[in-house]
Amino acid sequence: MTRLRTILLPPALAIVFAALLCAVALLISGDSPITALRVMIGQIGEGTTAIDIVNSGAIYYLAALAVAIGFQMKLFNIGVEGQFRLAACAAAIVGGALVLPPVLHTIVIIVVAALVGALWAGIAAVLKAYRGVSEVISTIMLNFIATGLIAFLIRPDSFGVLQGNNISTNPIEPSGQFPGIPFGSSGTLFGMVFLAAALGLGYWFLLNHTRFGFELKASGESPTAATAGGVNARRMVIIALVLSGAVAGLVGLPELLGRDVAYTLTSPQGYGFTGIAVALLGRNHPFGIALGALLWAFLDKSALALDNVGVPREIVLIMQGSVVLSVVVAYEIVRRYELAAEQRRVAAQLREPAPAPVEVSS
Amino acid sequence: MTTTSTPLVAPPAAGQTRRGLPRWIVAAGIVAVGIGVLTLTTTLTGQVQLTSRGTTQAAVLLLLPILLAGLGGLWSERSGIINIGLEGMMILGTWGAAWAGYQWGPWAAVIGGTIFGALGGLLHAIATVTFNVNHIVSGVAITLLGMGVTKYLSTLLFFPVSHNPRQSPHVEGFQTFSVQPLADWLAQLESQQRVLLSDIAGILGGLVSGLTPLVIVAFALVPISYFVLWRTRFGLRLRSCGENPVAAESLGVNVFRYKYAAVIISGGLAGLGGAALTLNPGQLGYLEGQTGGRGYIGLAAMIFGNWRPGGLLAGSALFGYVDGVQLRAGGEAVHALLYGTSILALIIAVLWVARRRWMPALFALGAGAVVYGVYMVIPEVPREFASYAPQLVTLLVLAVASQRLRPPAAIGVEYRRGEGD
Amino acid sequence: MAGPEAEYAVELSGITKRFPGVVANSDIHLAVRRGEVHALCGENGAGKSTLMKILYGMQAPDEGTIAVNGEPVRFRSPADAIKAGIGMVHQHFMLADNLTVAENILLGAEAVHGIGAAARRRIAELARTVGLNVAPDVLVERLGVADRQRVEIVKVLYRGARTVILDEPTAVLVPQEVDELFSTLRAMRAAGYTFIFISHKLDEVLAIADTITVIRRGTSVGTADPRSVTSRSLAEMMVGSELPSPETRESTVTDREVLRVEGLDLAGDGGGRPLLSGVGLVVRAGEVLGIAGVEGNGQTELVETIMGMRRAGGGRIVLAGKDITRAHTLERREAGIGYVPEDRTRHGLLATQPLWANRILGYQSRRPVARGGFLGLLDRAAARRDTERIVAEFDVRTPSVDVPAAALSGGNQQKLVVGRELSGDPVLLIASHPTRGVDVGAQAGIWEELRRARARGLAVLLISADLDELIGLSDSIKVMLRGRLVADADPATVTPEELGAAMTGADGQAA
Amino acid sequence: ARDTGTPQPGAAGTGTGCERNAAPAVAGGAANTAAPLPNADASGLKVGLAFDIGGRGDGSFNDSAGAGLDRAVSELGLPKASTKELTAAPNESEDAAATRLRQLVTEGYNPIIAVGFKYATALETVATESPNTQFAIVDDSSVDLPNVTPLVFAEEQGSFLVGAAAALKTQSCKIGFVGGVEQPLIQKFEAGYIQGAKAVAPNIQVDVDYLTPAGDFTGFNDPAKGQVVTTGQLDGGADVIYHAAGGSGQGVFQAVKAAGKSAIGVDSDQYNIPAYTGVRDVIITSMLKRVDVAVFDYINASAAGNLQSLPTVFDLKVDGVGYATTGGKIADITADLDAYKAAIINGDITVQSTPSS
Ligand SMILES: Nc1ncnc2c1ncn2[C@@H]1O[C@H](COP(=O)(O)OP(=O)(O)OP(=O)(O)O)[C@@H](O)[C@H]1O
Ligand SMILES: Nc1ncnc2c1ncn2[C@@H]1O[C@H](COP(=O)(O)OP(=O)(O)OP(=O)(O)O)[C@@H](O)[C@H]1O
Ligand SMILES: [Mg+2]
Ligand SMILES: [Mg+2]
Repeated sequence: MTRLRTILLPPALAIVFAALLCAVALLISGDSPITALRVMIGQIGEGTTAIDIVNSGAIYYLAALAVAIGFQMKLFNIGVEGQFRLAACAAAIVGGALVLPPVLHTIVIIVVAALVGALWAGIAAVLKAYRGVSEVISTIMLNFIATGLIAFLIRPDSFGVLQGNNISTNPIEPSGQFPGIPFGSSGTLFGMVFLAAALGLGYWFLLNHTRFGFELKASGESPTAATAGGVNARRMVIIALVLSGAVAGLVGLPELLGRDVAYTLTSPQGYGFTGIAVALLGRNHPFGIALGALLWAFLDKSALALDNVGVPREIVLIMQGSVVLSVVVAYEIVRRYELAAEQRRVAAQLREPAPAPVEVSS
Repeated sequence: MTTTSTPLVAPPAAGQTRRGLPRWIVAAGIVAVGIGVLTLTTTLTGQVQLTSRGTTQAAVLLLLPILLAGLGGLWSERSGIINIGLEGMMILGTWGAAWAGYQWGPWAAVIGGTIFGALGGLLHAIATVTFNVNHIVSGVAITLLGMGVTKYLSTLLFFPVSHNPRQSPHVEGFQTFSVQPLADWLAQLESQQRVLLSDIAGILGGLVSGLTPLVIVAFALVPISYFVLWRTRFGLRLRSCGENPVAAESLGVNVFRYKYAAVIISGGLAGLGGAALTLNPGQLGYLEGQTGGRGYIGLAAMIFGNWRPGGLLAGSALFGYVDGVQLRAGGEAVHALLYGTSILALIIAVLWVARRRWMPALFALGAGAVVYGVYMVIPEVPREFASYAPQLVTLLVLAVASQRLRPPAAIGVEYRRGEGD
Repeated sequence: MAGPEAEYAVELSGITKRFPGVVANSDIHLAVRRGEVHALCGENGAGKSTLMKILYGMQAPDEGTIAVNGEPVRFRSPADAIKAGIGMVHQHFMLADNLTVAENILLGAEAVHGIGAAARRRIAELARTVGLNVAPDVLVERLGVADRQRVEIVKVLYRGARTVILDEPTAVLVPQEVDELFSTLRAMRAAGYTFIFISHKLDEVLAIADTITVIRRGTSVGTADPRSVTSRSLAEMMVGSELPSPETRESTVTDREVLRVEGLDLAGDGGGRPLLSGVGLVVRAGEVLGIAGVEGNGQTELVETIMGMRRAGGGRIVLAGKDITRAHTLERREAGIGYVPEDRTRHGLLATQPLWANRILGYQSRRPVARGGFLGLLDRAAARRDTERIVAEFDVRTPSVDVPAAALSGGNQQKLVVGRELSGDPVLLIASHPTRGVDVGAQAGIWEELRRARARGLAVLLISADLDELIGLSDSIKVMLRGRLVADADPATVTPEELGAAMTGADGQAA
Repeated sequence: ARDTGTPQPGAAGTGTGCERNAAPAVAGGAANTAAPLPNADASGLKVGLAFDIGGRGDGSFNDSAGAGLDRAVSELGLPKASTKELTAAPNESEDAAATRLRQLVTEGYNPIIAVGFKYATALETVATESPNTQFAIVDDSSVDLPNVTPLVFAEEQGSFLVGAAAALKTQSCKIGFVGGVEQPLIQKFEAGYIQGAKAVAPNIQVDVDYLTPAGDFTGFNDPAKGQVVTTGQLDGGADVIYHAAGGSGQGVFQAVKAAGKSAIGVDSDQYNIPAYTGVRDVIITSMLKRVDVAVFDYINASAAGNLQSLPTVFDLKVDGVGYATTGGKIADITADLDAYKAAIINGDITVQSTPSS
């Protein structure tokens, strides 16, 4: 029971705190926090919002998983952003060019995306393992370079097609798409939501029940102890980053295969950074990340609903930032509180029998 | 007791220092090699923009925010606190600078930017030092908050004046000035078209003309940071918190206070970097999104520089320079830089050989050959890649030079008072 | 530092300190006379370090009072304690590797003599008194343990401390160094300094102390006079059991070679002096081969090279007839090498992981804790069961196998590591300082297990700074100096002093 | 370096090297534009506007769209309360755009105007779902549905005219173009500008630079880069710089001002933008993209129930694009420019919409 409280209390406190903060900001700018809250809750029942939240949540979930895999080894993969965009672009190009039977087509696209993501992360991995280049720098740089590479790939004289004022890759035929579950006017749930959930399950299993997961955590916790225990640190760095990149490669697919069908200039960006925040919010735990991803998606969609009623939607950014910060602060406060309680408990226990110190002298 | 004996080697002199040249000679050597390579490249490829005064000036302009953000990172990380929130603090700085600058002029902007950045730093300190929040979590959160708060405040305060929620009203910048008569003399020398001499004159000329007080302040902050961090009691204590906070605490250092100070200064410097973005020539004030990831680049430059002010300067200069070249002269100049990079790789390979480190030497040589191959095969670097030449070059230099980086020992480690052993 | 001449330099009374789940100190009394060496004895986890941290202002007591020179004081931080003339040399070095010797000393005491020339003069002066012979600009990471110990003492003296706490200062020193330290202490005692001295080596305690206070399970059980107690009775006071001895009984050495090392070379970092050159040795089944050497002479590197954690520059390592020179660490472990590292927290344990997860470390590919297969499945239930076995067999004191390793006291952590490394029938055990910092009771347990395994035919390569242990357990001893094996010694005849002399190269061999 | 930034002899002389063609002689001189539809009564309409990133106040096409709406309010009797404006967020996904449009549909807005080609896909989805609602989309013509009206512009025609202006004004026979992001829309500006300049002075040099490649939208928000690129062009001898770089344009203006040369603004009459007051004396003209005209005309046509009357492209003929004369810096050449304008309208000159290289 205490355990449950320790886990659930902090996020609850944090959300309340963040909400209060935003309420103050809203009052200052002359808006009603009550309206804001009502609109935010109310949006779930409107239009396709509920489904959109789950869909976006799945995307954030994948991004956060990618980040979390690196984090397990204390590797900070800032490059999820570049990895996912490049992978989505490459997958769209390949998917649009191929003519294959249904399921196979989809699988090929998914594999291409994972491979490209892994490859892009692999550059950082090799530089880290063999040249000692910090993955923080290399992935930041690779994000930029990926943007250049994508621009090059979708130039109309490379693989791009002019679509009015936009540039797009060739659309993927229905055989390559990942069918979703239509909910009529409430929207269509991406089929890849289930793939994301399955990956989460796989991540959990890998981490807790396999040698690989053990070695990953061990290297993250203490590289020296892991080495002494026969873990090949260099290999782990490479595998962890490459695996992280492969998962990152999938981040763009739910939208690509479930809705957009092609990669365009205006394809969304920024999921990599959201992934970092969500992974941290979910404490790198597969279940925690899922909650974090949904919360994040909910807040994101709230921006639309708030804008619709004229409440400044910057509130959502402030809310996201303060939720991330206050969740962790709340965990710390609860931890300290329980520590103190424990100490009081021990003290109380000990006061009762009052052990008499033995007097020995020689 | 029997003794099997192998002759004994002479005992090592206790505490012999690592052999090697003084740091400043190494630095001077690096600068000399850099200029040499550039001159050679300019001469052989005819890309005059590589060493023109305008390019240096552009480099200075572009490196300024990066340098300041990097200095911010340096202060914070030297005290053991990772600061991935530099971007957020920088955003706060751009806003604060515009807000103060709009009302009271450029110096107020400098102060306003610094204060706003420092507020971000304070938040980071509260989270990481007082509440032991994971440093990266806090940094990410602060970046989000920075974006949210500035948007909110802009709508609230700038919109009524500028009629644009994403932009401040016009903020007056500093007047630029040149160091005379040096600047004119160098300009004249540059125009004489003499190999080497004109190139050096071009590079130096850019450093002494078109200056603003902010440039002077930023460059001065490099030696000042070095002096304060490495030569004063405050700096010693601050660094000790990043190396071994428990030891520092056991010697009566108030670790909390120093970490707080460091992170607040860090935020202030990042904020100053933001102010540079608002005040630099070419800016009219605050513009949403104008930091464009420069905080992260600053962090990278600091790591590139091995957590030292000189190295950081080198990292941001490299970045600013290549960015300046690509923006001013485009794909052809970047193409010429490829040539320069392959020469550099060759030099690095020779250095490794001299140290009898065969693997890195081979690697450098290989990398050099690949780059040279690319140079020969393509006539011009496509614009898509030329735009990211600074990032490519940074990555390449790191991969080839493969420095052994040494972060502060206790960086990122949670620290709780009285829990050490 | 003239104060009113009270009888007691420091006096702690009724100190109580609780940690979550443990009471580290409960109503402790300690009175230290001015100008004496006051020893504090007690088994692992008895609460000695905690008490000292309280005296030094690093932790606040839950209850109790402290008086310095008869004046009641309240320390909020070490700064307060330092002001009151108290200094502490910690059990674990409190040095920043990446700062220079001078910076480490000056840190926090910049006000004393500034940070310029005056400070350097003072450091040089103090360095002479404690025999510290290194340039002040050297990074601390380049110093050996003995010098680090000296830097720690200089740090304390530089601050003008008159009462100095020494928490297990001798754990890493060889006898000669201990003697040097003791003569320094005696000289300083004569000059009016007061010392509180903590050690698990009772003969040392008897040799240096003027008064002994014994702590058991967090309470002070009394004081003893070193002139009238024996180490045996002192040990009984501490743990209520007999003092163990590391004596080996009859030899079990066979002629079956288990480990053969030939001409092992290891280059130094950045092309410096080689760390190992031409090291060759043989360990047979049932044999304990001891390696004696002052720390920093290559023992660590030798062990890590044999374990595959460092890549040998030349030479051969053969395990039971199989060349393993190029094998990875895990392959070596799978071939039957057990490894008790010298630093359990760095190399032996995952601090925040539960005990059962720590059982898996190094065995992640083998039964009983792993099922293997393509996915490399682990068997958590089996790991838990086997950890429970170790806890029972090796008397690891822990509430359960689910607590994180960090929650165990040092001695219990060590027992867990030894138990783990003796699981799965290894053919060779490499044990570095297997009982370092472990109290007498636990020490006896570990020795007993080593002997039993040896009797079953285990080959043991033993590295230890505790020469009694080395002599007592080994069947033969080799001395290591500057990366070479320079001498052989017969444990039946050699004395710790002779061995110590050979280790420092002071037996006429050295240049 | 061996180049000091000052134009070198031989490269381009001061005016002398620039041979200029005479302006085309067109009957009627100034162009005769199409007759506008008479104002209809829009009091019964509920108009929704979905802005692109930046929204109102961006000093660019969002603002311009807003101005069109405002004009409809004041001239067509459209009640202010019957209008609604929503704004896109940076980097948002398609479903956000769709949700925004749906919100407007749900609340009964009809017609709904989406500003920016990024709405294309979302609009296609929502317009299919709601066949009874009328939609218009600015800058895109790829959605082919009966209830969607494209509002696209001949940016290349307007750019042609300012290119001609630049060629007429240059002293060094070298001019510059600074694009924010290298994407098709901005390339239209480039293409027209170059063609216009060459029409006036066939041997003119045009220095073309983009701040970032396609997909990296920071190029529209990075004045620092705009300044550096422009300074580079000015150092290379260019003396009239045309930008299509959004917010980065302020860097362009600053650089031009520091060098005492001339600049050409884009989209709206940037001479009049409050934030640019300090630099406006270098802005000789701006290429006008009359999103306001398109939006107003669209609302007017909707009110009149006569959407067929709208042009397929808002070009010079319908005053959908043009150039600004505020500040009087090009008063001396307006006759020439109008001649070119007439020639384009007549079809004597066809302007390319993609750069030839
Ligand atoms: N920071 C802490 N948090 C929780 N428990 C602690 C802490 N410090 C000490 N303890 C507990 O207090 C008890 C006393 O520890 P202490 O370090 O004082 O023992 P010790 O006598 O120094 O042992 P050793 O001889 O092994 O050094 C132990 O049970 C230990 O687990
Ligand atoms: N944060 C903590 N939480 C729980 N226990 C702790 C913590 N920090 C220290 N301890 C405990 O405090 C005790 C004292 O630590 P210390 O490292 O001094 O152990 P020790 O028994 O003295 O070991 P050694 O003799 O090897 O130094 C240990 O038992 C350790 O487990
Ligand atoms: Mg150019
Ligand atoms: Mg202790």
